[in-house]
Amino acid sequence: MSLTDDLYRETILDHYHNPRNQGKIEDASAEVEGVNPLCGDELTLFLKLNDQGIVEDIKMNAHGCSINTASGSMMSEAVLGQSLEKAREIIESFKNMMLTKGEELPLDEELEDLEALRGVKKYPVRIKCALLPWNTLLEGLEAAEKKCCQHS
Amino acid sequence: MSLTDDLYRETILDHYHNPRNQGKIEDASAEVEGVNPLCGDELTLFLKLNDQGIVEDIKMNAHGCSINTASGSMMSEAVLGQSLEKAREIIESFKNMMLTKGEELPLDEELEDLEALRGVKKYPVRIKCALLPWNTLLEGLEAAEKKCCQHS
Amino acid sequence: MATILDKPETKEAMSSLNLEKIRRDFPILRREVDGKRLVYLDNAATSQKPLSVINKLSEYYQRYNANVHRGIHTLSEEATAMYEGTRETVRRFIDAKETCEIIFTRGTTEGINLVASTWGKQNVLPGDEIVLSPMEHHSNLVPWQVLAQEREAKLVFLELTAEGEIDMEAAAKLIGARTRIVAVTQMSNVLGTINPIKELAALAHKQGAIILVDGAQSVPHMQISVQEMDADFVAFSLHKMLGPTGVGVLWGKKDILKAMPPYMYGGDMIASVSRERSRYNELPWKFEAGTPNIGDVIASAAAFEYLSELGLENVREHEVEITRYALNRLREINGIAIYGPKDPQKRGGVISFNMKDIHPHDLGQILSDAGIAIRAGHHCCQPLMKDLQVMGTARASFYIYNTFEEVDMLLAALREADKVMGNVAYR
Amino acid sequence: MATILDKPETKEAMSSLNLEKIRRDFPILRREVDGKRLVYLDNAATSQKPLSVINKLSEYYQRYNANVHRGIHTLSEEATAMYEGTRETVRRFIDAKETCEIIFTRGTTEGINLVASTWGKQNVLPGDEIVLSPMEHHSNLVPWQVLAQEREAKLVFLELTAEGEIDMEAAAKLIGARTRIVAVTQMSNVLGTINPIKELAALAHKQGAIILVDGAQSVPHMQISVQEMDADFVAFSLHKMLGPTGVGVLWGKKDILKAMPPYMYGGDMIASVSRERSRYNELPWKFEAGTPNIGDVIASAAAFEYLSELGLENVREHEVEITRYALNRLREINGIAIYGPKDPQKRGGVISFNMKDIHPHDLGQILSDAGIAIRAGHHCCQPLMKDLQVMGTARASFYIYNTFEEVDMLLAALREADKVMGNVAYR
Ligand SMILES: Cc1ncc(COP(=O)(O)O)c(C=O)c1O
Ligand SMILES: Cc1ncc(COP(=O)(O)O)c(C=O)c1O
Repeated sequence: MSLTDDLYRETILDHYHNPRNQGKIEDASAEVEGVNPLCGDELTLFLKLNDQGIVEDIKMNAHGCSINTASGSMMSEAVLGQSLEKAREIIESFKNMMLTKGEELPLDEELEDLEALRGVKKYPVRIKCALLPWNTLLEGLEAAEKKCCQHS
Repeated sequence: MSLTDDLYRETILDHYHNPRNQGKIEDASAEVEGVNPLCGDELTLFLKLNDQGIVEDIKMNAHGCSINTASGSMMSEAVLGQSLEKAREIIESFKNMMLTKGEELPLDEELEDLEALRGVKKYPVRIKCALLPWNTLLEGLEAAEKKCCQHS
Repeated sequence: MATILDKPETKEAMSSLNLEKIRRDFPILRREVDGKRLVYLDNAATSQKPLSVINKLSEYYQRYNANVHRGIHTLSEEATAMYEGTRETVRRFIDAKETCEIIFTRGTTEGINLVASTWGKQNVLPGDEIVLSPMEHHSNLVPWQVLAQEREAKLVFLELTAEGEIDMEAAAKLIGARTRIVAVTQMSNVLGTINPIKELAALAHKQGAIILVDGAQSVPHMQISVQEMDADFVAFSLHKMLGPTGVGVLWGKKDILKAMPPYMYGGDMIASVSRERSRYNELPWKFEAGTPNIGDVIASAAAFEYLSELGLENVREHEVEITRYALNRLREINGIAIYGPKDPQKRGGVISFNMKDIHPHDLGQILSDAGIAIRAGHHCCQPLMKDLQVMGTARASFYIYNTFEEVDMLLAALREADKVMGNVAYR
Repeated sequence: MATILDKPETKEAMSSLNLEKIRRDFPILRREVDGKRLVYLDNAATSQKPLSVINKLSEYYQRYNANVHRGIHTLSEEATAMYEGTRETVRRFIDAKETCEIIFTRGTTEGINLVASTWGKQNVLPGDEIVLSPMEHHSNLVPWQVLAQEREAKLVFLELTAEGEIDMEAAAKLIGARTRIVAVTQMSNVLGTINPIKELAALAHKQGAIILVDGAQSVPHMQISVQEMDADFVAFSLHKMLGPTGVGVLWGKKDILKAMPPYMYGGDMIASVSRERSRYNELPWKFEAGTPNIGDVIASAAAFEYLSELGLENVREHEVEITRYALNRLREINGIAIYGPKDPQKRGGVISFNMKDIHPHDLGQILSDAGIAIRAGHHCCQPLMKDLQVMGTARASFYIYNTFEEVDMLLAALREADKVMGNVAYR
């Protein structure tokens, strides 16, 4: 069961069983939904940006598989407190890790947890599970940014 | 070239090169068109029945292959002067010959010429060529009969 | 039961089929996945193919590949004879009256779309009702949604009992004077439920409506007679019944097919064409535009023959028994939810389940690592998932080559999954 | 020329292809028909298949057959990777920008019907014009006839020169402000004519219209770049280019495809489904409802690879040379009528002809008895037959495995036919 062990490493299972930042934000700057057409998994993401464009709060409402849930949980930790710009950078490096074939660049040290998801690459179908929260976040950031701009 | 020889026996070639009863009937009891969807061959058939329901005249306008032309030519000879009923019988026995598999019943002596077309059975696609005039005749007889009935 | 469980060898003897012999006919079953023997339990998605089908395909391309119908040369005549011969094989298999009622499609989905967009557009008017069951596959739902929107017609859904069977009392009321068509699956690809087509057909016909049967899951697994069940259309896919991918059959009653406009336009479906106008060909070719999937249709004949030789009643019996065994064993697991009828006689060899808290995707993945192929997700039945209040299910589905031992392996792997996921459902 | 004619061995040396090696890859070419070696000259109808394609198909069914996209188990992942991988192979082959522009169909006919009934219904309004050439195959004519009737639009036909080429001066006038789409074949399956797509595309685009290219005869035989030719849609069939029957490709520009409604509805083409409403999937899957023809799509990759390895420019060169030789030899026959451009550089390897007074059916039959497969009839181009004032033609069409010697055999058989039919055309 080496592959399975790989995939369900401790980190993933930890985030899966105790997902961080679950819930809702009442006065969110953006609320977006994501759906994985292949399996029907859904996700609602709430974002709150402050005036400086910092991700002040992020919450999720997800019923997904372990990969999906853990990926979302890790993501929320990674971007909480980051600037819009930095958040987009993180998304970029994560998506890079999941989608590039061939040479493998390690993630920055502060994103170490996310390394656990690298094993998912062996299972092409499930890459979509891992990416769903991140693609939803991209949409959310855009929506939130628009809203902030309208405010100012 | 045995198969070819078979198929293009003298009788067929004779009818092909000198098709009988070609032309038009001005005061026809029925005029019908037949088409072979596979090859586009077309045929116009003219029929004249007399009061007793005898095929008094039959003419054809065809541009078909040798099988088609010869089959029509032989057909015209076979039904000319026959009663409606007898004509239908002849059609029936000819179609039987062309379509039944297995045991082969010889045709009546007076239809001997038509035996030449038996060889076509080896070429399933061309059975349609041989049958086109006959199916058109069936339609023609029906139309002519209707017209005669309306007269009386 | 216990003694039987202890001796896997004897269990196979319970089958109406000679499994050992059958398995030798399926080369893929000898495959290993990551060093484990393949256990293929995803038959409702697609079945595996016997050598006779694979060889027939290969033989076609090596011996007599040619385009059909219009060719006068030997290869084309041979290919045409085999292609049209398969139509007769299908006719016999489903007990249709005439070969001209057999239309070759790409699969069930195309068959249903064909009906919705030809018969449907001609016959469904504003205010009319289209009756579906809540367990329909997207392929027998979405085409009707679109037709209903275009025609301002209404979709009416039948009701299900707690065990996932159609509530026939409610059906007698829901199928009414405005009903134009009842479109329903003969066997659910999620619940396994076998629906009473004959009774539904009677209800439909009483109202002057017609009935379309989605036979994707039933035709591969049980003897059907389109005349017996008195259906108007039946659609199914060859790839789910030992045949190659890319072929399906739509059977329809001749009079109805005759009155329908064509579906696609092009070569082979015409009688004559001028610049401005065309006359269409006779049945069944009117509905087969363009070069058909000749090789796969011809190879399909071997699939029909394989099943006929086994005997559909034996196939069905084997599946009832393996399903009975699997249901019993699965029920041993704590915290498992199994959907559909409890009685294996009332269902096909499709078992959907959830092990509490473990997402079906995770189950599917862990089982795959053990060499066991099941399906996980919504099975193209999202509305039914909503009714069941789940995101998806795990689904094991059986066919003629599955053994009782493989059920045991499934069970062992499910327990392992439970451990891997850190769950405590099973003790 | 005479010396070359005397030594058939040396003629093959003229080819840009290693014919001997190629012929070994096609098992069917070793077949005998009634004791005579098969001479297959019906390639425009369908091509023969190399072992690499047949084996890939067989390997798929023996090693990793599974339904694609939604499966989580190993087989399904392998099948999905190969299926989607083929999309990339196609993209490269036709020089498309993105794989999402590649839609797998059953063939050219389905591709064109798809466009006519989605893009067409959305964009063609009463009074609009659909421009076609008079040499279109029924598959690129009848769908537009039906659309025109439904939409009260008008069909406009381009004009042909005496040699069967599109009159571009007339075209510049016929393609006008009301033109919504120009649908035209890149290579005629009767005349062989290669049409100037790029120029026609420019005329269409100038008027705000789009252009659909029927690539059924061109894509198998010459290098194309959808970007170079600036088309909006290109449809073609794999069975005419070494691939299995039952697969085709519709390529379309992404922005146009995105704006189109789906074609068929069902599994795989949806994003989410509720009882009343559905959201559709992204490109290209939006247009691939139901289980696709997985095996044949995967095997098609081998066909693309085979052609790429030969090099499309070598394929084309071989066909130009064998066509040149065949045209010269056919012209030796008294009373022969050959249709289409005289210059082999301006046409594909398709030669339609009539030997005076001998019906093409009779020719086809007699040739078949000599082991030679040609096609006879209207070739699904009835309007063109009318223009040519013939009931049909005999047609020989070449591909990568045809030799100059086979042309000689054709000639000999034609002379024999002349004798059999008691005709005196040739002395
Ligand atoms: C020019 C042309 N267009 C379209 C088609 C139709 O292709 P298919 O029958 O594969 O759909 C053909 C082949 O018959 C053709 O030659
Ligand atoms: C009940 C049912 N209907 C329809 C389909 C669709 O069949 P296909 O994908 O072969 O068109 C399936 C299979 O996926 C099915 O299980």
